[in-house]
Amino acid sequence: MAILVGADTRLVVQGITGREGSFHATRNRDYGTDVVAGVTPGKAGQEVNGIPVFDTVADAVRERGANTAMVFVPPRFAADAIYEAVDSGVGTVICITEGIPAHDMLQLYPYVRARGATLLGPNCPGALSPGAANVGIIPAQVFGHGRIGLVSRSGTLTYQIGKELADAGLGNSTIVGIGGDPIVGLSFIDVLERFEADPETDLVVMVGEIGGDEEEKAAAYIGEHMSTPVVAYIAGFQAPPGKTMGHAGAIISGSAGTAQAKKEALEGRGVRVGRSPTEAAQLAAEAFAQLG
Amino acid sequence: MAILVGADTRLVVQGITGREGSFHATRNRDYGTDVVAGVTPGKAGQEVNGIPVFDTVADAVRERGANTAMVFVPPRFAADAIYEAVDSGVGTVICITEGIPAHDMLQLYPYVRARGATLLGPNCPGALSPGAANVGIIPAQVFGHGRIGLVSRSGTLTYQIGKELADAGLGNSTIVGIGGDPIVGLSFIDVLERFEADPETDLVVMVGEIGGDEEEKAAAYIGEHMSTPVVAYIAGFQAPPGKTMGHAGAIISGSAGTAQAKKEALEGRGVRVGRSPTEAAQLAAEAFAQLG
Amino acid sequence: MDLYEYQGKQLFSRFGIPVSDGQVVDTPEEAREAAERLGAPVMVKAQVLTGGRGKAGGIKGPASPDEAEAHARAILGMDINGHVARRVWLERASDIEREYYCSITFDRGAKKTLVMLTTAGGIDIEEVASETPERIARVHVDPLTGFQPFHARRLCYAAGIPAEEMRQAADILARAYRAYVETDAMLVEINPLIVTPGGELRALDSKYTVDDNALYKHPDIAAMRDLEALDEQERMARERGVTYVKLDGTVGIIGNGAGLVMSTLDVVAGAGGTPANFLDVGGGAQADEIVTAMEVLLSDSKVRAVLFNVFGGITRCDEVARGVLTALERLDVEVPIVVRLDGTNDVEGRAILAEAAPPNLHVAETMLGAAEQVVALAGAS
Amino acid sequence: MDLYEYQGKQLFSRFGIPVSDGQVVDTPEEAREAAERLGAPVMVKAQVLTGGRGKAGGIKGPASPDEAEAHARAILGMDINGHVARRVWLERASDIEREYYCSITFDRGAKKTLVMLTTAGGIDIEEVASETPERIARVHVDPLTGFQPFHARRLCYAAGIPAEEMRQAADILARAYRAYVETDAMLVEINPLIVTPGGELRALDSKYTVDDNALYKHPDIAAMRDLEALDEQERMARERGVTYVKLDGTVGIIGNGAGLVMSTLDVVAGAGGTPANFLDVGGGAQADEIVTAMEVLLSDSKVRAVLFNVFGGITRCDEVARGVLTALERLDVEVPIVVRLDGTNDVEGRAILAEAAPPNLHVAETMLGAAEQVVALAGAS
Repeated sequence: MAILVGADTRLVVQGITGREGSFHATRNRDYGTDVVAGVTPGKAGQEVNGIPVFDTVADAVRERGANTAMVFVPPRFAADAIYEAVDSGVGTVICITEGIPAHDMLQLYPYVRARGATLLGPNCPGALSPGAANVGIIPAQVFGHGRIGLVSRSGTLTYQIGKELADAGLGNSTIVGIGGDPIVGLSFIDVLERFEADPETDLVVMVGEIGGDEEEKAAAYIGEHMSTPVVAYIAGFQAPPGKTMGHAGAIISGSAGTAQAKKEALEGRGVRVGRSPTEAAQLAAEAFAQLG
Repeated sequence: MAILVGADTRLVVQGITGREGSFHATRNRDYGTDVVAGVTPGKAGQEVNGIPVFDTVADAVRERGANTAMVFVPPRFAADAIYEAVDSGVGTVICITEGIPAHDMLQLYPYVRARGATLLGPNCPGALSPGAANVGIIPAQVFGHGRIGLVSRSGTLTYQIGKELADAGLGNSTIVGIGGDPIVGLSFIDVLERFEADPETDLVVMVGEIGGDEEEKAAAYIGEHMSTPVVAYIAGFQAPPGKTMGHAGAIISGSAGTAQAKKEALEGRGVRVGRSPTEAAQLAAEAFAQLG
Repeated sequence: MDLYEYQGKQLFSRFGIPVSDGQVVDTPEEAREAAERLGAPVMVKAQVLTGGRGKAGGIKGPASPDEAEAHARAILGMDINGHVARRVWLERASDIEREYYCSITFDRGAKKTLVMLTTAGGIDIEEVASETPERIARVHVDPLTGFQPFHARRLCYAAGIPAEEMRQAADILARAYRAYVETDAMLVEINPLIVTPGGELRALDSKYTVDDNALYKHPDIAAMRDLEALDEQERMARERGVTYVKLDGTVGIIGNGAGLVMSTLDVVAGAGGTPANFLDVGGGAQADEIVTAMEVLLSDSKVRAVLFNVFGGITRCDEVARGVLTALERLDVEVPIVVRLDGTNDVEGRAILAEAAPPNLHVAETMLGAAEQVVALAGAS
Repeated sequence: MDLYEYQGKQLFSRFGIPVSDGQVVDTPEEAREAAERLGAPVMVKAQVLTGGRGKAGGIKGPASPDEAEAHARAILGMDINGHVARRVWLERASDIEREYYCSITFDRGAKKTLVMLTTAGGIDIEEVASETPERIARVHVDPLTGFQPFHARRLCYAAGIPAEEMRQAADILARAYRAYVETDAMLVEINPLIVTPGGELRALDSKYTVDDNALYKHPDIAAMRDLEALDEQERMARERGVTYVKLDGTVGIIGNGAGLVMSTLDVVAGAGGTPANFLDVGGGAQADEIVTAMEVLLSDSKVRAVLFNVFGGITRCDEVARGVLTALERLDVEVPIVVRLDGTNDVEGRAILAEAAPPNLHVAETMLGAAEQVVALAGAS
């Protein structure tokens, strides 16, 4: 069953008539995802490579039973698109759009939570359950089906790790890119929790990077709540110092947010951390082999 | 156990150092309510007739275990007071203050709901469980302990009906005034639901008045969900036509909102409706007698 | 607080909702000047806080400046459903292709804002609502989201707004919602929202109600209050913070709390009397308000007896008793007064009345008994 | 986008947060004039987007007009932690009784706004945070409630703000929150928030970061962007929408996506190389951006070899391949280039490169292999 997306996903693509929207909607459909509808206001009745287009998400839900939405609209209209999807009863919203103002998300998130919906992203590559469904821009050909869950803040780095795993002969249950924006829907912990509960996931690879304290929090969560083994990779040991966010950032996290600090937090909870994507994949292969 | 307020109520009074706040806090305490604290910013350390005053509700919760708040602050500050109470973890907020802008309440209500708190009012007389606790301005001497639940939109009319019941030899489990503002916390249905579940309530008297369609909705609820018998009284047969709210009001409710329409809706669900408070009390007495 | 059409349209303009160019005047001469300034045929519209102006002859035009002056002369002073037209609004006459309707108000039951839109606007909107309610598109707006573009789209598609008008309609809805929130409105209603032959949408009328409780945030709107339009007693009552509505009977009624006062009217009617008014002194009334209330009530010469029905919660009966006695003294009251006090400090209140015991004051034990007594006194006097 | 102190203070003033009277200038002569106009001893403060100005000698005063001119001359052009001071801010010097600290920013983990306040403000704030964190009062603000007066009271009581300063402190917090929301700020920080001997609270410095993604809503703030302060390559990169940060090594690195580029730096370092830069062309890069990226990167003469590491998702490898070839042609590139392409349209991309096969272009199979190859080439060249 994997997590977030799978065989029961019925996808509506918001912004389907745009260049990227139509390209990736078609690509997701061609992969095998059940892309049941697209939405672009004013274009109801059209088709995009055979996918019917509606004016509103509510219509797509009513006419086509959509239960998952992928948001591909420009950043200024993305918050509205997410509100519309959630208000229309869509349970899972995956927002690919990059460049959404953080205050829009700050305002939006409690609504998503209050309605019991799941939001992945924004500014994320989406989620892929190999062999079942691909929702987003993850290049699916890289990934094979298997029993390793993969979660990452970074898009392209996700693909890199996925490829390294594939090269090491390992496949994935689901690959989830949570996005690196200041306010995102699912966090590392939310996804780890789902992998922990997923019978098709035997091992998790977590891919973090410098900044914030999400990896530190995830380390604590892994230590306290997970029986599924986790292997990690952290990017940014050589990175130039990023935005400091005044003193406030450091005060909030109580952490330097450095790659080294994250690595130590994870290792302190028994999580092995690779020094390169290649090494992380090797560690995963070793851990997977030990599962018997 | 009655509903909303009772022996386990630990009350904090917000605005306790004001004229009305101190009068009614003391009166509630003297009735037997466990008034554990008052709050007036800047007056921590003072006492009001022996009730300790704190700067914040959070302090009152931490120091004195308050679980119910009564709001007596002026209307401009009332929304803030309710936010503060809910944010501080108080489970039940009873807002007596009259004159709060409706948009303040409209904004506030989803927060109360999201936090799982219960709000009674604003612009309501509060709730009284005779013999156990009185929170608000209901003149308790009128009401005796018994097994009849009483719920009303109107303050003084509540007292009138309560007195008529007492004159007819009947006592109350709890008397609840929900207030007549455009946006209130508990509605008729919410209170009816609590009475239905309350083992100490055998009969409910519901007191409505012209305007809106709350009584009509309550009638449908009673017909579909209640086994506890209900008797009603509706005020306003002679009332001058009220504010019409343009055409929108009539369109929303799909009802004339007249006393006659409400009476018919209730009678259509088998609820007997008295033509005066006195008759309503007589009907209640008859119904109560039939319970055996 | 209900606003006049012209005041509502001033707020529409402030929030960018298109309205016709116009001017409010209060003399026929000014009406001519305004029509000249507007430089086109104008409509002349009575400004009254009630519906049915058109049928009552309160809307005339299109008119030339001469005609506008004549129409204004006919309309000014006209009584429309009990409301006297003291001002007229003149605006450029519009060519009307279609009439839509939109409104924003509270849905009390849902505890949310409700926005409605239909292409079947105009004077028959209530008929549309009762006979073909499906023609009225509705969306509830969660305060968590506010009014988002998708709400506007959903309304427009559901109402069947033509594609070429969608942008205008969505814009007007968004602006009306902003007006509603930022002015603490209880109601913003545009009926009709017209479409001109050129395809332009414009608000041809306004119904605008602002929350009295929020007027302190909006001194500019509070200043729109037109106290002169109320009759003498209503104005006096409003100034002292009591709610008074005149009716046609002979039994004056004062009480505390709208529910109890309404119930008192019903019980008086049930006892065979005719209520002269609705008068609510509100919660926590002090002696001063009681005196004002009595003064307002007694300015109606038809009143033959007065029923004072108070059940004290936040109101204290001793205060009320003192107020009644003061009123009797100051106002030289001759009609009989029946007083019924219960609730907070009722024992003290009744003791105060018993001690003073003015000859025309009768203390009743119960509400029903008080009603029967006052009806008898009104009939007998 | 980080704002300079003087820009943050302009926004503070707009939202009614008290600041000292002052002026920004960019020559010593103007500094004298400004000091004269301000008519009191002034502070002369380097305007740079970095901390530690005071220790670096970038803050001088109190100064007379003569001294202000001399200080400005000393400061203008000064290098402070790699940032050149091109402007100075002059403001009336303040008497300081106490130094507080307040800030408003996102708490990513909680997905809420966090407001912090402490009476232990000043330059040692991070020390306070790590050693006595309980001295810093914090409240999370739910977007559902916004910043309410009770939040301000709770912060003030928890921080131990004296009673007589509470109203000012609460007011500044509320205004700072409004500024934060209405300007789409990521951070509003006042440190120190001083108390004068007269008991007045005032913002003596500002740290203000506005969300780049929201600048389209705030053209006035977007116009504050100071492109001249960036060095040549950084400016060129920003204008073309690519992210470039210069480092000290010899291996130029280009990739798509911050995570992958960071990882590439790490892997190059792990292979014994030294990264010359961080350069992210972002998602969906077209051939044009690739050319710009290469141009920016090659303007650094220390670069001896370039690693192109692209994993296509929304980016298409065929576009990247075309961009690389165009860049090689147009820019007359002499250093060796190692290209590694994977993901969307990678087969097409590799085919395009294989067909053109320029002599200094090397195609690698894996990221690790590419890193090892580029390090070898950088060392050898």
